[in-house]
Amino acid sequence: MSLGRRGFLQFCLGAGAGITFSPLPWKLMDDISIWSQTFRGIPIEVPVPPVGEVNIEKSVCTLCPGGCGISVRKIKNRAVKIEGAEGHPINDGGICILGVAGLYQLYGGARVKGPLKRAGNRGEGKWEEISWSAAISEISKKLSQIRRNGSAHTVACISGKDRGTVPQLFKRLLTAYGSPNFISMPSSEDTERLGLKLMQGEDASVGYDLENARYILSFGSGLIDGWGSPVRVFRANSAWREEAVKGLAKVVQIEPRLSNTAAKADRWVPIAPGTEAALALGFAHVIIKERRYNKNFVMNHCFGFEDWTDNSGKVHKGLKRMVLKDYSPDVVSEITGISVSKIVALAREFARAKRPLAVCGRGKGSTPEGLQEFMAIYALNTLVGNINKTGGVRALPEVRTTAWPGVAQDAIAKRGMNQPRFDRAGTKAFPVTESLFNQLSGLMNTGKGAYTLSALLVYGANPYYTAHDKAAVAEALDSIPFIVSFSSHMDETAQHADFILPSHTNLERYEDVPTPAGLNVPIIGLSRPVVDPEYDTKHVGDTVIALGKSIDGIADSFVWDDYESLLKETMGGKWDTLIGEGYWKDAGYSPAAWSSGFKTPSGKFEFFATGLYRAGIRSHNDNDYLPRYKPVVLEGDPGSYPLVLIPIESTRLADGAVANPPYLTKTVADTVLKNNDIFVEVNPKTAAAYGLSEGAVAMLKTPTGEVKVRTHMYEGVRPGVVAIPTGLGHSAYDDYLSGKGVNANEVIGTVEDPISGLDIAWGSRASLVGII
Amino acid sequence: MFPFCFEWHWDLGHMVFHGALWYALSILGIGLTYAAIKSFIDLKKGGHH
Amino acid sequence: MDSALIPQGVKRCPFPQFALWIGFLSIFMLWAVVAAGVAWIKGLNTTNLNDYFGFGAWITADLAVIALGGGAFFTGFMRYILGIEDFKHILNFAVIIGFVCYSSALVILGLDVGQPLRSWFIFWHANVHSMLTEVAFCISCYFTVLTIEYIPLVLENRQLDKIPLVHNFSHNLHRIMAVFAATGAFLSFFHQGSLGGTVGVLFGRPFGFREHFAIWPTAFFLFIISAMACGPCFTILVTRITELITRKKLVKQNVIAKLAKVSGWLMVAYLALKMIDTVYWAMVTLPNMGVSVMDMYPESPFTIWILIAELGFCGAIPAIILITEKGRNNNFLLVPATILSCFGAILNRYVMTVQTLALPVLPFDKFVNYIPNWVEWVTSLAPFVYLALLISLSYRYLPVFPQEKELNP
Amino acid sequence: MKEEHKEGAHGHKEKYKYGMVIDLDKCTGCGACMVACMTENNVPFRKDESNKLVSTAWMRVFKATNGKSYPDIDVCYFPRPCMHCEGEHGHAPCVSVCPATATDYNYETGIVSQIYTRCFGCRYCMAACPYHARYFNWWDPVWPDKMEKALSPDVSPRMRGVVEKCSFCFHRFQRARDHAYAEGRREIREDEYQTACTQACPADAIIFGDLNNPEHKVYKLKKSPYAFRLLERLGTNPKVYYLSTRSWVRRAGDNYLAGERSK
Repeated sequence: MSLGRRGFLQFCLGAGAGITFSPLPWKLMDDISIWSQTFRGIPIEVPVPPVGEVNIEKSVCTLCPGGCGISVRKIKNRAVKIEGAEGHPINDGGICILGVAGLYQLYGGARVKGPLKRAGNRGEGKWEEISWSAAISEISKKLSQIRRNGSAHTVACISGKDRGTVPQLFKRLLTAYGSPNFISMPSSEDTERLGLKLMQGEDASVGYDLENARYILSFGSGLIDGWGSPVRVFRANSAWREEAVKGLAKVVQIEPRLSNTAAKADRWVPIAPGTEAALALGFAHVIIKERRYNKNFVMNHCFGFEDWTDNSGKVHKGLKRMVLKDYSPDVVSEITGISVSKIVALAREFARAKRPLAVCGRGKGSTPEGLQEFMAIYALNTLVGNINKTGGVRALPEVRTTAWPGVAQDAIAKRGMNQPRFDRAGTKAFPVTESLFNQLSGLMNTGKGAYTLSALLVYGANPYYTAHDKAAVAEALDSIPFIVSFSSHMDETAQHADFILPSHTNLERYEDVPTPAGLNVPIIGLSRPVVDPEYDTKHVGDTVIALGKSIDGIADSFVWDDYESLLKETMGGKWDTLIGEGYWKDAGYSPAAWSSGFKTPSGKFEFFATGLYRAGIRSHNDNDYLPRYKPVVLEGDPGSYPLVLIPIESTRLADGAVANPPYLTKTVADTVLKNNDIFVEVNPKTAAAYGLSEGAVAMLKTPTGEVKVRTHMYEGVRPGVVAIPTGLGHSAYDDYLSGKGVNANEVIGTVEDPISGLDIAWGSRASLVGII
Repeated sequence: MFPFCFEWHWDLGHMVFHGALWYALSILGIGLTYAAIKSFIDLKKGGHH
Repeated sequence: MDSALIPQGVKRCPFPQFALWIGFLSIFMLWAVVAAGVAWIKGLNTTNLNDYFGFGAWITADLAVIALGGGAFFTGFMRYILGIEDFKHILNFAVIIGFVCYSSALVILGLDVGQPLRSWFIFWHANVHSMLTEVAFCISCYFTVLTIEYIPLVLENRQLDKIPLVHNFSHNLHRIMAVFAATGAFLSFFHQGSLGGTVGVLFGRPFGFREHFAIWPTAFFLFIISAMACGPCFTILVTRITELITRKKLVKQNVIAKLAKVSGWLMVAYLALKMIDTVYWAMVTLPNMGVSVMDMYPESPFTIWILIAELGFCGAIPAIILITEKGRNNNFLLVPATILSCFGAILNRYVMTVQTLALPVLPFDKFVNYIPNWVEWVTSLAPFVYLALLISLSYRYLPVFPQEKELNP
Repeated sequence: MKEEHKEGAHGHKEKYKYGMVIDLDKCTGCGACMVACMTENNVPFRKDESNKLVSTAWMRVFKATNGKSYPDIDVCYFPRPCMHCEGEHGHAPCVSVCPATATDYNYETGIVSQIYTRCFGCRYCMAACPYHARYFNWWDPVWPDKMEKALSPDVSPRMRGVVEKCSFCFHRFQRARDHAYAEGRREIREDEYQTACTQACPADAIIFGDLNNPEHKVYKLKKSPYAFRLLERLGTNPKVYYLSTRSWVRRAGDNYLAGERSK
């Protein structure tokens, strides 16, 4: 056979075409494909989540006090997704970043898996597992002994909040035991409640009718950075944006840094840090001078606007005289760094606007503002007459629930309760304040306290992390010989405890959720167990009842079988609604009329807080009773600390007692956290002045402490200001959380409000020195 | 690549591409087979170049 | 020691010296194998690649070695299809270079994918619209061709050739080599082009995108021509290096000069077309996308100088040397010219991959640079060591250079 | 209009064309959409996610500034899901380049899919996507403690070495379609199929629906004078629209030559 080159070529052409169109190669490869894709049955080693019956369970999120309704998607008994509950009056289907990441609190790391007793030194991390019954009996034995020794009042409780059945149960425990020292962690709500008590005579929270307001003057409130009930405010903000397009709404944000709220506002007013009260009074000056205030309301329903004469015939200064004298736009401009024309223009806009609203509480509202500052900002609402009006402010009463039987106090309890509070709240020093956590460290570390604390119960709070001047707080708390933590997670405080009695997480338990801060209607939510407890934990309410029953002499005050029956009894007729809807809303609520709305002795709204006088605060200066700007004197001299440090509060970093789940940390920009370095924001001008470039490593020094940071240049920060993110720098929990950045509370100290005694430190003096 | 894969949709591109591909592959295969067979035949014949 | 394996009539260095040299090269290869192992076992997190730079050193290396290996197909094309007989004296060598380049490219591609075990999905679930599919098919096919072209040379080893069947097989392959060469050339034109196409079709990336001519972006054609131009340059360069190391003349100057001339004129053509392409891209394509040409060269290292370096220093200068008779016949001009030309090709491939990805497209996105880490460097440079290794072995044991005996009597 | 849509539904054209409208005036940059997406789609997290170049976020919120200095600076957030580009006739930048057909344009829904078990990780699609919407699994996913319990069976977790991206929660579409069919309906209602980010967004800034259906909110919103899309000029034809009343924000959505007028 002879095959020439040409012949061969022809053969190839033909055969190639033939094979191309035959099914042979195709079929062979298909077989290999199928074999390889099902190799070992599954594609590589990745978990295959089991399927199962789908269940949706409704509950209320308690990761923040926002009170949002959630619906949890479950596959059999696994919770796989948290979503916002449709139709819930607070969030209607929306959910915040922390809530949606909530499963990490349940399934993630750092859960305390059962009762623990400290084995090594404090904070060493050595624990001994112990049974619930043994733990309860050991703790109650210890507490009984303290009680027997006549030191019942030296036992304190730090609680994250003071409203709701669980904090009240702790309070009851102390009352029956004989200690007045129930201390709740501070927030701007403390000042606001105090202000309302003085100006309107009511024990109530300020309700802001944000949904209906159309001109929002925010004095540094991080309206969309986590202030109030976050989702609710987001929704209000969206409504404003819709109205703003039509020219019907306007938001003005007064803040030294261009926060998200400032960026989304229609106008950003970059004010000198801490001078908000001066600006508010500057606005008041313009409004009063130009007679733009609501004459009907101010003349007929307010007290202390004009000068007044007391029973002894002494003439007292009214708001009008003080404001007109002390807060002319020139003066205010000098203080705040805002131009006179802008002050005048904004004041006029506010007074002219349909449904104006002034909002206060800096950032998320985790630090209280000064009492007089609150009064100054709140006075703007009064001047335009939006108290108890649509789109205005109102004193929001607590939802009424069935009262508990009275506490059966024995002699020891009575004696203990007669002792002054350790934190001096309600004593002569600070007669109007209920609780002063910030006083603890000063009194304890200097030994100036009326007595020494011998035991501490901590629930829903993480003071070792969240308190200003962290080091001083740690030193103070460490000196308490006996600490019991009820935390579900191994947080910084639990780390320093002697016993940990772990509670169920929010998805494993019942709890009532009181009206969140700032809401405009009274509401109560019900948090429900969505899944069975993952670990050997217990409902904190049951733990407290168990303690109450086993501490000598106080069992009579704890008659309930368990927390669930207590809650059911407390909610009374609302229980069925709570179970059905997940919340109970006071549908009939409407703010009181002006004529009957004020419970002050004068029956009017009081610009001049006579309540302070009655409480025993004596001053010859009438200004001490009026809304006023009194500069907060930050520690440290401007020579060594030329800059001002302010915190950056963001929704993406949970900075309270609930730590940031890794999902959130993942969303944080690399200009906030890079590897384990935290970035502080400075204006490029400031950076240039201190020889710092983008990303430069520097020491941030304040009178409270010093930390290593990196600098991020941001045009949105006022020159001369350094801004530090909060919510980082945990030393407890798991590897996903700890060691990332620094805790801003290490460098922010405390500043005491002269009247309330609350810590009102909105920042600190600071210096920033580059490290080469 | 093939109609029995899911999300398949026919395209003129398939014809052109696969035509050219299998054409080239076939030529290579046939060429090699030819050279191999021919070598055996030559060996049988005892021819040595 | 191994003299029985060495082709007759040529002189080779003593075995110990050779062994030492091979050992030296093997150490580096071993290092590369370790690097590859790290990437394969631990995954691509061991590299500096990231979501912004899905393509990095490896794709640059792939494109570069394929361009440099273009000498094989083009020399074969000229020898078998155009019938320029002179080139048969360098063809064997060009095939070895091509074989190394293409096998390296395949290995590097195997490294570069996240699931190497699924690499064959590219054939199985092939998307015929993807340039990468075309590349994968053509490269694998053409690698087969190169193997077929390399086999006869291996079989010509003195000892192997003694076996009648082997002898016959290599003889028969030789006889029909034109068919393979033609197929190879056909495949090569496509995949060289498709490699340009991979970047040219990215209409989301203004820097890389080029207008289409027929169904291909202009980069398709430019890559073919540039591979045809720089491939022979690399062949010449490696020949000269081999000659330097062996201290022997291995290929006659007229062959080299002819190859250089062809390469030079192709470079001229390439540069002309590339200029037109660049101007059109700058004046029409980019403005339509809302970007100016200077936006494409924002900051170091991607300034306008990189373009000047590619087209001027590494383009025009070698082209001028190669097209002038004096230039290509003077080793002191020829060798630098080939180096510049090869470097130009590598630079072009680097720019087309890395710069394309480095430039942010979203106005609020940021510029990110990328520097390969050791795993990438070692594996990307390994082809050159591998080339030295295979040339050393082939040169010693195979009759690679037909003119060697004549030139070194 | 209504008729046209119906005709389209039975013809060869796409039945649905799902898309999104994101109101940047309302978006607060809170990041809830990012986490909602991660928890819905089994996206893992690592101990250190601060290297954003290897951090997977199907929905990523970009921060843009107007480039001015204090106090004129302004900031806007751009939530960026996958744009599900239609390109010309479904030739999205990524779909046409994928060598293994591991990503596909679904003509029934207009959704660009990603088949994880078919992807072999060449990352060509990532090079093609100007939005950086595609992410590579540089590591095998690890869920600490009991976090594996929180995995949804609706979305398969991805293995190392493959590319993933936003799917417009395609499993939710399937669920809605099955539900509708079970009730004997051919059409899916607007509220039946919503993505996880849309559902979560506390500011209601994300609106999702069928861009071809005049009864869906997105249909009207996309025609707003404030509407724009990202990098429209490249011809990617994305299905995610943005709204902003701020002109600098609209200009930041695309590239423009100096002096050129923006949309």
